[in-house]
Amino acid sequence: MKKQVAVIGAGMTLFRRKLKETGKELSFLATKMAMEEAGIQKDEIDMVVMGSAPDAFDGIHMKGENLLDGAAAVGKPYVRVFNGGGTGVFAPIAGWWHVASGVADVCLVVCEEKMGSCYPHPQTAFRHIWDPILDRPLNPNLVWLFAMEMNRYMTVHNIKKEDIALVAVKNKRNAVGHPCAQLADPNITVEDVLNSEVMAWPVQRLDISPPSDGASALIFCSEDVVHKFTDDPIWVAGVGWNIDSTMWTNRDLYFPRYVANAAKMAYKMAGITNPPKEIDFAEPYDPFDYKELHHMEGLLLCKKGEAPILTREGVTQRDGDLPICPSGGLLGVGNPIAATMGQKVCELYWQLAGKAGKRQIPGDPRVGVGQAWGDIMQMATVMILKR
Amino acid sequence: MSEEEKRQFEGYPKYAPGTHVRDKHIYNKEITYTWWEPEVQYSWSLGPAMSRFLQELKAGKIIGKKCNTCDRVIVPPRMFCEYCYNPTGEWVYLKDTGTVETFSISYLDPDARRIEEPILIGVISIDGAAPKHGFMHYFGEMKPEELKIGMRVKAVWKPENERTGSITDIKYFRPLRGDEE
Amino acid sequence: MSKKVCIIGIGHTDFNSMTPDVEWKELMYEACQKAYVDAGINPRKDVDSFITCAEDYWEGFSIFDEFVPDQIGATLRPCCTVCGDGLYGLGNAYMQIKTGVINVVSVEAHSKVSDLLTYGDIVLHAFDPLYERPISGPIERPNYGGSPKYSQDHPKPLVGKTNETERVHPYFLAGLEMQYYLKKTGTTEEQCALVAVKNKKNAFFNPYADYEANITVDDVMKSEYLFKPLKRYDISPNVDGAVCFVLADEETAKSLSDNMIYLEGFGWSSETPWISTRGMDALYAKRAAKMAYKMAGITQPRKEIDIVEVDDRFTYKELQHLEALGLAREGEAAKMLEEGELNLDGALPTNVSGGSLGVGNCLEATGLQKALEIVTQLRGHAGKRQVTDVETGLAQAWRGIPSGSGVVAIFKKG
Amino acid sequence: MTFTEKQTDPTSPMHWRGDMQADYLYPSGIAGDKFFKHLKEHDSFLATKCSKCGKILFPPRLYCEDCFEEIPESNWIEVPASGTVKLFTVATINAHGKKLEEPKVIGLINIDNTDGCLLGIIKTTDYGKDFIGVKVKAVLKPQNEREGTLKDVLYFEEY
Repeated sequence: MKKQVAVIGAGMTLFRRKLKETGKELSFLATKMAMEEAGIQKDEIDMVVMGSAPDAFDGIHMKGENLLDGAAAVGKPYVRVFNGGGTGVFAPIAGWWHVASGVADVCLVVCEEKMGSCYPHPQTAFRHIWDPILDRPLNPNLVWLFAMEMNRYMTVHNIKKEDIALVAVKNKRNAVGHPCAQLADPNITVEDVLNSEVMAWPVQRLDISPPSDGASALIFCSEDVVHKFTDDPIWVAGVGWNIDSTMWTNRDLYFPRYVANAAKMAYKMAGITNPPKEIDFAEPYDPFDYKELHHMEGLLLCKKGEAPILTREGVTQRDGDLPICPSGGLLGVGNPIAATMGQKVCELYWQLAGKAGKRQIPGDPRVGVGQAWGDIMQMATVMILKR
Repeated sequence: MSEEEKRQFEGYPKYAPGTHVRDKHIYNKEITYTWWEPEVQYSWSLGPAMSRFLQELKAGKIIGKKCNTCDRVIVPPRMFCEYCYNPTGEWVYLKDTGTVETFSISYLDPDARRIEEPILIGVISIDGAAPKHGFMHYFGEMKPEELKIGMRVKAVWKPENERTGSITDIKYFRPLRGDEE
Repeated sequence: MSKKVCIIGIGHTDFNSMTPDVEWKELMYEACQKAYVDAGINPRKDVDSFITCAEDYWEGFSIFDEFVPDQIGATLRPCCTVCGDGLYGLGNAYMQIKTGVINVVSVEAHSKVSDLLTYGDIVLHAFDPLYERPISGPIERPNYGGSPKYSQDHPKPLVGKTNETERVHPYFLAGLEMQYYLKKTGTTEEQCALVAVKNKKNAFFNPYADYEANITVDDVMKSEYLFKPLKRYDISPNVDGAVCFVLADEETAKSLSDNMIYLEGFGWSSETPWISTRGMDALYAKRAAKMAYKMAGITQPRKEIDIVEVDDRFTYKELQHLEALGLAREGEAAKMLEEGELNLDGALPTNVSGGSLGVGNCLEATGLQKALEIVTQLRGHAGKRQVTDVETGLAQAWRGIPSGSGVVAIFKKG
Repeated sequence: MTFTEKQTDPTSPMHWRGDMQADYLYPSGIAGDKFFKHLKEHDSFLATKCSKCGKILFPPRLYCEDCFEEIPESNWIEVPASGTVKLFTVATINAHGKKLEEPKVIGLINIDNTDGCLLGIIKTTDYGKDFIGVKVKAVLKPQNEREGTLKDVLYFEEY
């Protein structure tokens, strides 16, 4: 009944604050790259899934419809899914169920984001993510949310900012080998992060990933046809997604319980009982440096409050025991919301296939987990790939 | 992108398509673009729970609603309990005091522009409601360094004739003095 | 592909031109609670996955997905937004169940269009910004680097000076398409008017419909041209409402009910978004139907399908869609309509619920409203408007101006 | 009833005004930039030809949406700023549903020598006329006033 699903190609564009290409053209460039890697033509693709976060960035209502010709979807079944920031991993999950259900043999997943269209700043669109009655009258800034969550997390576990800054340093250095990276920096230090300007304490400039334009693409196929494309497929082992209550002021923010729920769903599907042992590397969502730690704990890769210690000990470095964000993550490569599928899922595929070049994890990684997170600190999406 | 450029990277992604533009390219009209300012205006109807909540704020009171199944007193109030999936029951007046659950000191305005005087902002759990239940608001009458998680605070209301039925009918929360507990 | 997918619960609110007494959350809660009661399940324990079908600008939030879980019972459970018509949600629920990982799925779609003050401008915002949108009228040129600062106390003036007279309503696109359809098939404006007359009459027997009316072809013909040849009564007016469906695999469904309705097939398809190169033959419906018929094993749709609900947000769309679905030959739909074949007691009862013209245009809930009618009919619960001997029904929806995407779902009685 | 209480006092329900206002700057893209820069300097349009299916796409694209092949530099062609009206409608209301001062005739115009169309205003006062098949040409802004957007095309008129 359930078909096994393999990844056969991936692609992504440059990530930059502003790109000249339209959203359609970006989608085309990423899609074309994935199709080249998979060695596939448009008419061999059965269905297309688009992942794109708020319409308010691109400034096009029903932007899924507008983007579809760039995603090779003309004349095809095409649907857009949306989970706020979680879209980057959720779109491939939707792609997975298109294939696993047996409805499609080959499914293309395209994620696109064009945050640079929104003026004066992408933050302007973020103003409208808040509750219009309870929050918007206070003229909030998006960074407040994360600052408040970070503060809670730091206070409950008594974590020092230095330990959190290590994440930004690691990821921006990891991104050096990534051709698409926006903020790669081989020489960045903890002091740089701690001395960068305070935006909303405890969040500082270098704690944050930048808004970006970009697109990424991924091609899934079912076990029935995978032999046509590759002899050494990378399989989807498990997926999970979960949402918490809208009322974020009614819950304790120190631990992302929704991430734990999503992770448990994915681990159960993948037959993983001891995540820290069985998982070789992870790409948790890192729009802010503390989020990587928060999400490691949510993904049950370590105990609550233990992630900063692992980071300090170097366990999460690319050559450590549990490499985290070997791509450079959002902090290093950029954060075009949905298009971060490029770091969170495409990277898993490239690492497992041994194709990651300078970013390749030493050893022989066999199982990787990618995760994204979205909405008002409430949505988690998890995907596990294995060789 | 030329074949040569494509080959410059090891591994995948093999190349990085896209054309970076900067603000100066736009100022100098080196690239063409179209401006648009959409008209997107709303008037959300509020329903019984939010209408009552705002009307009570206008009267200088904070009101919650109780779920009879899980016994939570929910604030901000709603018509249903998201955990039990039942309609909520009676209305409960709450105190205008509470505890700081978390906070931030912001140097940014809503459009990400820098401001000099920081805004003190945080989540306050309201006394009388279920644990950790509250809402976001400003803090005042304190220095940034005095603000701590776990601090006891009290609402400072706008004068009655300036209240409009809005979350901003509370000006901010100030430190609770010892004799007010 | 062994598991079959069943509809185990349906719920909906009344459809009203405005709903000032409830907020969007309460509207959604009502539809969902009714569906869960109908299915006899507890959403907090029994539903494995939740889907909402919504678009941000219809709601007024940059990320509407945030404001969904509580009222549909999805707190701390798998939940997602599908940006499309409610029938897209059904399709994704179907696929989730077919993977075998998930057994019960709730699909919700709603319209709170009365919260929108600038509906026309929001639809216009869906047009391509470079080549299509500028046609509608002047572009305001804000100061570079300037930023709108509007608040509750200082709302932006609703109607700018230039907009008052200049910016064209985006429904002009339907005017163009209607002209194409009339020319191509030889259908007349009077025949299109008859669609409005029929559907608004059907709506009298549908207690939740909001735009029932006793009008004649003459009334429609006398209504003013808004986008010639499209007239005021050719256009479905907007309405608020919510619909929720609960789907399950056959095994679970059997344990809950005897009155089984199967989701036998569905298909969806998109045409190019470029108006400049898109055909106007509703190819999206044609392709979607082909896929759905194949999945449901239907080879002779005209014989095998007993009742249909097609998208009729504009009168000509009902006829165009019937032809695209293969239920009428090109240019034949109007004749079938005149001969009464599309009436409640005809050979192919169409939009018995009143359709969008009679119930109202409920944005992304349009498809689910249509599916709702099919399931009610197949269950035999349609009361005065019950069609006799129905076994197989088809619901179809289009994503509306300016898209070229649509979806078809086929339901069968167990 | 799904709730234990409802609003019964017609003066009690509240409404909350808000918006999703922001300004948008849409770069014309790779193909669009070429098109609009050309339009700034010339009184003609550009189109692109797909090498695979041979279709002449208008407005010009970076890629053919059907074949999904990138369109090479050499396949850009200049086409006249004129065409034939494929479809038209007479719009009488504005986006807020109010009457326009003057009705507007909006045409879908098949641009000469291409397989694509452009939406355009047809300048006329004869609102009863059937424009289908009528040849029209674009009236552009004076060259020094052009900005590189579609608004450089003022309207189409019969010729």
